[in-house]
Amino acid sequence: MSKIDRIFCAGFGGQGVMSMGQLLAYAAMLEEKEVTWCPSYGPEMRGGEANCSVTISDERIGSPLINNDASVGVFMNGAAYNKFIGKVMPGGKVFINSDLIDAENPRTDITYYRIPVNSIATELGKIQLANMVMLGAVNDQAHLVDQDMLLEAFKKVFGAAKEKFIPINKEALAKGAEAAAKMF
Amino acid sequence: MSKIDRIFCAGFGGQGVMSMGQLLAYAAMLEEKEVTWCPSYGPEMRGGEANCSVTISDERIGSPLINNDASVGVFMNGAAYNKFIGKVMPGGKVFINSDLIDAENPRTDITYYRIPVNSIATELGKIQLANMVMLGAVNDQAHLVDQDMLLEAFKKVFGAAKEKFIPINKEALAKGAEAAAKMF
Amino acid sequence: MAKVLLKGNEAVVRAAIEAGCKYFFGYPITPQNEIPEYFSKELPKIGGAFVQGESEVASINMLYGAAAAGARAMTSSSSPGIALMQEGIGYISKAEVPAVIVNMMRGGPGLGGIQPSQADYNMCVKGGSNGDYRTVVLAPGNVQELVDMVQEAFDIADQYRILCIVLADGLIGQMMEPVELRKPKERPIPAKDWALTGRNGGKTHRVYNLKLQAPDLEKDNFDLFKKYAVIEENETRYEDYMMEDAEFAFASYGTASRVVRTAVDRLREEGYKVGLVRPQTLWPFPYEAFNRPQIKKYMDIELNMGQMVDDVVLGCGDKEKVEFFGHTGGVLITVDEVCDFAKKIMGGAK
Amino acid sequence: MAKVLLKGNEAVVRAAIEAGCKYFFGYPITPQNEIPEYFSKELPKIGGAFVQGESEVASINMLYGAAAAGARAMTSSSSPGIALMQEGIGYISKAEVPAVIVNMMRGGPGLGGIQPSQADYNMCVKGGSNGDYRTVVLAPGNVQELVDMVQEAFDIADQYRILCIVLADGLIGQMMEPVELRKPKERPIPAKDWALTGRNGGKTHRVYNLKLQAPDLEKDNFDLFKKYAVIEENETRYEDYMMEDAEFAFASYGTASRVVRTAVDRLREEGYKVGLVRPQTLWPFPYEAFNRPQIKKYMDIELNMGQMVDDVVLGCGDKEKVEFFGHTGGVLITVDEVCDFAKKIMGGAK
Amino acid sequence: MGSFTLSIREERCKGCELCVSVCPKGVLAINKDKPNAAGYFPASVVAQDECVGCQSCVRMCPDVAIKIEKKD
Amino acid sequence: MGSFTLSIREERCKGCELCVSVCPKGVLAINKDKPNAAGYFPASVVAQDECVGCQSCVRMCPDVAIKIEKKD
Amino acid sequence: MSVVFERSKGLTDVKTHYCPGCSHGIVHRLLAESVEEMGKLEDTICISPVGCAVLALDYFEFDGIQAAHGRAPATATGIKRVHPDKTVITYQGDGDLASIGMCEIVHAAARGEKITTIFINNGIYGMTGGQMAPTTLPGMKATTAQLGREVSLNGYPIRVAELIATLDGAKYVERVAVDSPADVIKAKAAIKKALEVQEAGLGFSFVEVLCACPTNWGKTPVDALKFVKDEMIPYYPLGVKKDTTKEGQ
Amino acid sequence: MSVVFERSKGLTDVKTHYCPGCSHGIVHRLLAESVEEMGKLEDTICISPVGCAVLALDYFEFDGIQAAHGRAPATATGIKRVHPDKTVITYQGDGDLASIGMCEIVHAAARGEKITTIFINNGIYGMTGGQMAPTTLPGMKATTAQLGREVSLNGYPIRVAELIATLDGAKYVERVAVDSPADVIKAKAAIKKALEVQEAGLGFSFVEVLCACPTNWGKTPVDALKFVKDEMIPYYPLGVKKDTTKEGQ
Ligand SMILES: Cc1ncc(C[n+]2csc(CCOP(=O)(O)OP(=O)(O)O)c2C)c(N)n1
Ligand SMILES: Cc1ncc(C[n+]2csc(CCOP(=O)(O)OP(=O)(O)O)c2C)c(N)n1
Ligand code: SF4
Ligand code: SF4
Ligand code: SF4
Ligand code: SF4
Ligand code: SF4
Ligand code: SF4
Ligand SMILES: [Mg+2]
Ligand SMILES: [Mg+2]
Repeated sequence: MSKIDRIFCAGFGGQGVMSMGQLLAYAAMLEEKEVTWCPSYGPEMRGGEANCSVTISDERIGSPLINNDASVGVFMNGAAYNKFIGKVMPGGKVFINSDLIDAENPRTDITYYRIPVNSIATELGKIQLANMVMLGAVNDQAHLVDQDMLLEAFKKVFGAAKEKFIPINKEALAKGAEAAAKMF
Repeated sequence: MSKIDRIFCAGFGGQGVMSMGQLLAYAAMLEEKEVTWCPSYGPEMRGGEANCSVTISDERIGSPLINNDASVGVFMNGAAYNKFIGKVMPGGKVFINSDLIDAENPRTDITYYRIPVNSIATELGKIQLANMVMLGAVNDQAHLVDQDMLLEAFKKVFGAAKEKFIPINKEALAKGAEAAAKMF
Repeated sequence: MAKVLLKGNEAVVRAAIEAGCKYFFGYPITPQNEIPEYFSKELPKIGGAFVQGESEVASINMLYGAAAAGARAMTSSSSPGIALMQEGIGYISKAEVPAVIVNMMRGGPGLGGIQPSQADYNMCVKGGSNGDYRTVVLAPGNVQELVDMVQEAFDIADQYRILCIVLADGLIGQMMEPVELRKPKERPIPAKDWALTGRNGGKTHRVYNLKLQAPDLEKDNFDLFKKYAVIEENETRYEDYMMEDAEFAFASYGTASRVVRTAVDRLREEGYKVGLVRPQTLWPFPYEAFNRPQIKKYMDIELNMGQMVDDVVLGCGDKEKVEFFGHTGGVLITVDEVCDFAKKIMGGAK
Repeated sequence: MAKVLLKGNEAVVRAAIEAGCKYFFGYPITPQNEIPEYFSKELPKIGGAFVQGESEVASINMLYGAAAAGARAMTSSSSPGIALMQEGIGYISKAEVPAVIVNMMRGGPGLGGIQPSQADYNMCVKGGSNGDYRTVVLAPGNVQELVDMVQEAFDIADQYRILCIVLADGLIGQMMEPVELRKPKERPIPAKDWALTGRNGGKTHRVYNLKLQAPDLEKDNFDLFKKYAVIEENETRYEDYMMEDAEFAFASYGTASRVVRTAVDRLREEGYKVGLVRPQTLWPFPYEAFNRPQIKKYMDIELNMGQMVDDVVLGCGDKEKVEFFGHTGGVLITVDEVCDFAKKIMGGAK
Repeated sequence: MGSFTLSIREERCKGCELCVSVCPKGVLAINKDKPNAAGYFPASVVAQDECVGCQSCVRMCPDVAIKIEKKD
Repeated sequence: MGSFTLSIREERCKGCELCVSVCPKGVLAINKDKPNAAGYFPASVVAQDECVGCQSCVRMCPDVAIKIEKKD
Repeated sequence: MSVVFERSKGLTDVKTHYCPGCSHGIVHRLLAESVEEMGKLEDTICISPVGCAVLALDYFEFDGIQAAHGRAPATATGIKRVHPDKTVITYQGDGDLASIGMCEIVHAAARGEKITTIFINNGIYGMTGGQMAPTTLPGMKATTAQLGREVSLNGYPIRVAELIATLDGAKYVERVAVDSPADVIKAKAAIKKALEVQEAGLGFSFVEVLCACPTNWGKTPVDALKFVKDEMIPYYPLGVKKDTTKEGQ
Repeated sequence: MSVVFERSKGLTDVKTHYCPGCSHGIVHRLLAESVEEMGKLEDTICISPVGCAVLALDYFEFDGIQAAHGRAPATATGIKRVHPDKTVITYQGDGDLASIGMCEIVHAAARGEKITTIFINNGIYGMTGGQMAPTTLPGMKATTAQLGREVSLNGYPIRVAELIATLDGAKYVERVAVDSPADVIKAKAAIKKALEVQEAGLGFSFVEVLCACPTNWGKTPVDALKFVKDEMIPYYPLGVKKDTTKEGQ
């Protein structure tokens, strides 16, 4: 069977969870992989939880949904972690925003990456970069796409107007990768 | 097979064609026969032709429609006669308002009754009685219901308010019957 | 009660009132205008209300309100008017408020024409609204049955908290037949403790249509379908005519089935072993009635392009066994046509 | 053209504009709001027009006008909104003006919920409006196919002068996938010499919906059904997956079919000889695709209570051969559930 | 002799009498003798010479059955 | 000491600040320290004694989270 | 001989299905003449309603379509957006426009849709046989108000022109009647003016025409027009309700 | 200690799903208090719309039903005819009432239906995420008018209270706002008065409430109410549009 990655990202509205998934999906597409990005569009009209499922594969993708078969779980806050940790399959990798998530009694069948993405982003001068820090960590450890491709994707998703932010985002990705690497 | 009468009445709006059929149907019902009365409700919003089909039977009635199997045809004006004479089955009886219908080249497979119902009604003092004159003729010759039952039906259909007209209607029925009988 | 000679549309009104219907909401449309007209005369006399809705959309939503308020209420219309009611039909079905609709069908699609038709089978039986739902569909074959079914429709609606459609072709509304208003069979009808009546010292009543959480909505739908299964079990109804020794069978309902009945008589006279299966409920559909191995062919006769065919095939399990003949757009079928068609199908078989 | 990552709803707009659609009429409803929103931004730029209809009823009748005027135009909505369009759908079908509707289905019945569903199969495929008519129904399985089908819908509509519905579940509208805007196959598209353009020195154009004389209406309907027969002949479409040696087959479309596809992969790994038949057109329905004697069971998987089941039975000719599994009300199915269900049906067979 | 000529297309006329009722000069009248093909008793010109060309009749005719010409 | 007692049901409060914005006496303020269970920073009473019982706050509170009592 | 009056070229030679004395015929003539006089026969599209005028498209020498009951303004909107340079007209009865179609007419007016609506107010549902319309006068009989409209039961008649005039997108609104030659002249002027407002691209224009339905009123045509004059006009005052053109200001 | 202000018994203790600062909550309170003060908690049936207030029935301590989008006045009519002695209220947004539901509200008013309508005009489709409503102000942004409403393209806003006031069956019509404590007091009085008009059996009563939708306006709650005051009130003048009660005459 071909390689297939299923990445589940969850957090609350405003943490950039949806665009994290979109950047990943876009980058994978640029690498000519098959890809799907599915939001959960909940009944909540505003705020509240946000999550998306990204599937990356060499072949045509069947189900774009993630039930309990995420190979990668990304959790930006505690509520999301508690609610959705079960979606990660045994052997999967889990990335948690350790600034907001304790994750006591962690599952033993998966690998944890605890990244203080809020702190790192704050250090970088903008808490809004937390999702990019996380993305850097995830991509570095889960080997999803070429790190540079994420910046290409950034251009496509956010357009010319936002290109000036590329350097700082690049740095965020790098910091995230660094932090994740340090863990092991 | 049980006895079944299919009576097709046609004329133009205002000639009392519909109520002729209804009286017949009502009377037959009072005699505990099965009966149906079907109007044609045409696209014409007003005026124009009027016709109805009455079926009287000892048994439950299947089709209430008359195609080419009317045992009795009643025609109050020329247009209706020309359009619908084909509905009468061979061996059937046809009653025509001879004041308004010439019926040249009559069909040879049916029996014609030419009743000057307009003239008779006018003699009776009310051209509106033409349909009752015709009804008298039809019922007398086609042996559909008891003649008195038609007057019972008249009471039911037109209500107490119109009961004072019973004598004159009775007379009209009688005159019609008489005229028809005279024909043979 | 003695018989009276009634026009189908007037009979609907008498039957409804007999069944305790005190509220009517409807919008004029040929060929059922006598229904609102009679109701407008009769309901005020009995302390009920007639409201001429500003449209069919308004009428169905008035019905939703009146029915949710616990009353026996109905609307009526004809084909394009019923199409406009589809959203409301879905709402009534979702909320499980018992209500009655009479559809006096005319030719379509679209504005179409005003002559009698049976072309709303798909819309009314298969479901013209969104989502998973069913409505009971009663198909009267004559005015007496129309009267009986209108009365029963109210009972069935109340017994199961379901929307009940009386689906008749325009001719049944226009024709007159002797009619007796008789009591329908007794049914267990639960109290409407869910109805909007004000709290009256008790709990608050709430009639929902929205379930934002998918699992809640799914549960509702599963419950609905459990109820539907009970209805299928209890309420499926059809009538056989000359079926004991039949080798060929017509499938037909409403006015078409009457023409067919006469055709059966005529064909029997000629020695053909032919009968008629007449569904009286279109949902639940009497699939079993068409599951008779001895029947060589089913001849489906409708006033449309063959909308019941699939159901007859599903019933008998063999599409090769089902043939269709019909007219559409308001043209009526004749006994001759039906006999000719049948003879072609039956060949020399007698 | 290079691929772009697009949300289904946005992709609809791009595809429609690519296909020459310059007019959109629609009313907000979740989960398809991005469609009117993108259209409102894009159409003025290309000299077209976006009108937010005051309702779905207005929107479908605006579409009727714009399409009768000869333009490529569309509307979109979701389940209860489509229910409100039923009368208009009948009018468009009767008048034979080519038009396109996108339905991003959500759970019903009634107001229901906003999560993805396939519960409008009956309404859209069997006919939610009055009278004898059909609409082409395309069922995309992913965003690329959504894009392709929206483009084709305009061509099919114009080729046959028919209403074309693109029937997708809400998830397809919400998810993103790489998409390429490619040209659909060339079709013979007749000139719209019947369209309302003003006389322009020629004859007067008239678009009718009423035929008061039943025989005229019948003739129209017969003509319609002749056309439908051609469409059934030419446009029926489905996709096989792993069907060459399959002994069991899933029947599924839209998002459900993707979950099923993954289930097929998994079951194949476990040695089960199972495949998937995915109807891409729901009308005309690919009955023949289910007529394979070697298949022991068809497993119909839908996001509803089993609305396609009858068609699969009609296709395979044996109701004993068809089993159903699904979720309703917006609950999605999982690969595990599908596999478990399939194994129960297939037993030990591998 | 009047200076206007009226012509009525009898086959279009439905005998509604509106023209008759508004003509100030009594130019028109319903012809109760012979119905037209559609069964209506049409209006006819009974006093042509009286016509003053005021056009009241044509303004009211729902069937646009009347034509007025002026003799030069 | 003021004669009114305000109590805010924090779990209902959504931190919209409408009460704060209309209070003429600065009695209320948003507590930026600790979000409530729903994640909102609720209003709190910071100058109880200043309250004049004008009810402006309760009139504007969309979540009807405030109660005012008067000390007898 | 010179022609003083003859049938407009905007009318086909098809005989209408209207009852004797029905006002629809008069208004058809006015509309056809207006379009002809404006030189727009080649460039006009008229939407027929569901109502007695459902066949109007057969009677005009310009393009036509039959809209769904009450939805003519929506259908007109679709057409006009596609052909902004054509004259688009809806011709609607009071059941069609004021009952089932109230939402569409209000919104077409509010949008300032550049179309013209001719509103035939005959106080009754003609085609379906005389049911109560939203414009049926108090006390007036209808088959669904057989003792006469009783406002406490059946509600109040709607003065549609006044209602439409409240909408900013409506640029010209007038009520006229066809009860007499003099009023017919004014009706014609109003219709033409409304079309000119459309031609000038100002926005929505609307002419309500008080009409007779002799058949369902159970009156002779002459008596029916007397009823228009004596009963309808007092309830529905004639005149310009709104005029945003230069002359109107 | 005596209570100066506390939660009305007309409100359940369920937390609302409304956004912070959403005006729906304020109007809910006013309605609940009015019904409570009139002693009608046992005898009231309120129809929730489709819109953000679709769940309103969960928030009131009286009977409730969710109507189809825009059809609350029709559903209310059905209920009121069955229970003429109950207080029947529709609570509707501007998409619900002024767009899709225009026909039903006009006709309920024209019929003089003895119901009360509370009309929440927040100039936007809240629930579906900020599309243009018939009441969106010129220049105001919406997701289907991203450069701001352009009247030549999107038509003109509708002043609903004024439109309803043209109808004879409407017996009490007022426009209020909830932008300030003073206006909230007036809003409460209007709602109560409208219910009293129903109670007295006079006919249809209608209160339009200018409200804020901070979320879709992209404003803080405080700024949103400032927008109501500075922008909405000038376009939609507050005040009684019609009052047929004795005091009103
Ligand atoms: C959806 C729908 N509802 C009802 C009808 C039936 N219908 C045909 S014409 C008409 C009313 C016509 O009245 P009006 O608009 O006043 O026109 P008039 O005939 O008086 O000119 C109605 C209700 C229909 N065809 N379609
Ligand atoms: C028939 C139908 N069309 C559309 C919708 C989608 N919808 C839900 S709420 C809404 C608009 C709500 O706006 P408004 O009435 O202004 O209420 P608000 O949310 O602003 O309070 C719409 C269009 C629906 N549920 N049903
Ligand atoms: S033009 Fe005037 S005077 Fe002449 S016939 Fe007509 S109405 Fe009479
Ligand atoms: S007005 Fe016209 S239709 Fe009427 S009677 Fe005169 S000519 Fe004939
Ligand atoms: S009652 Fe008045 S003074 Fe007291 S807290 Fe509320 S707004 Fe402030
Ligand atoms: S107004 Fe109410 S919800 Fe808003 S901050 Fe104050 S107490 Fe909290
Ligand atoms: S029914 Fe009335 S409106 Fe219709 S054609 Fe006859 S007179 Fe005219
Ligand atoms: S979206 Fe707007 S109207 Fe809806 S709850 Fe939020 S603020 Fe209120
Ligand atoms: Mg009318
Ligand atoms: Mg709103």
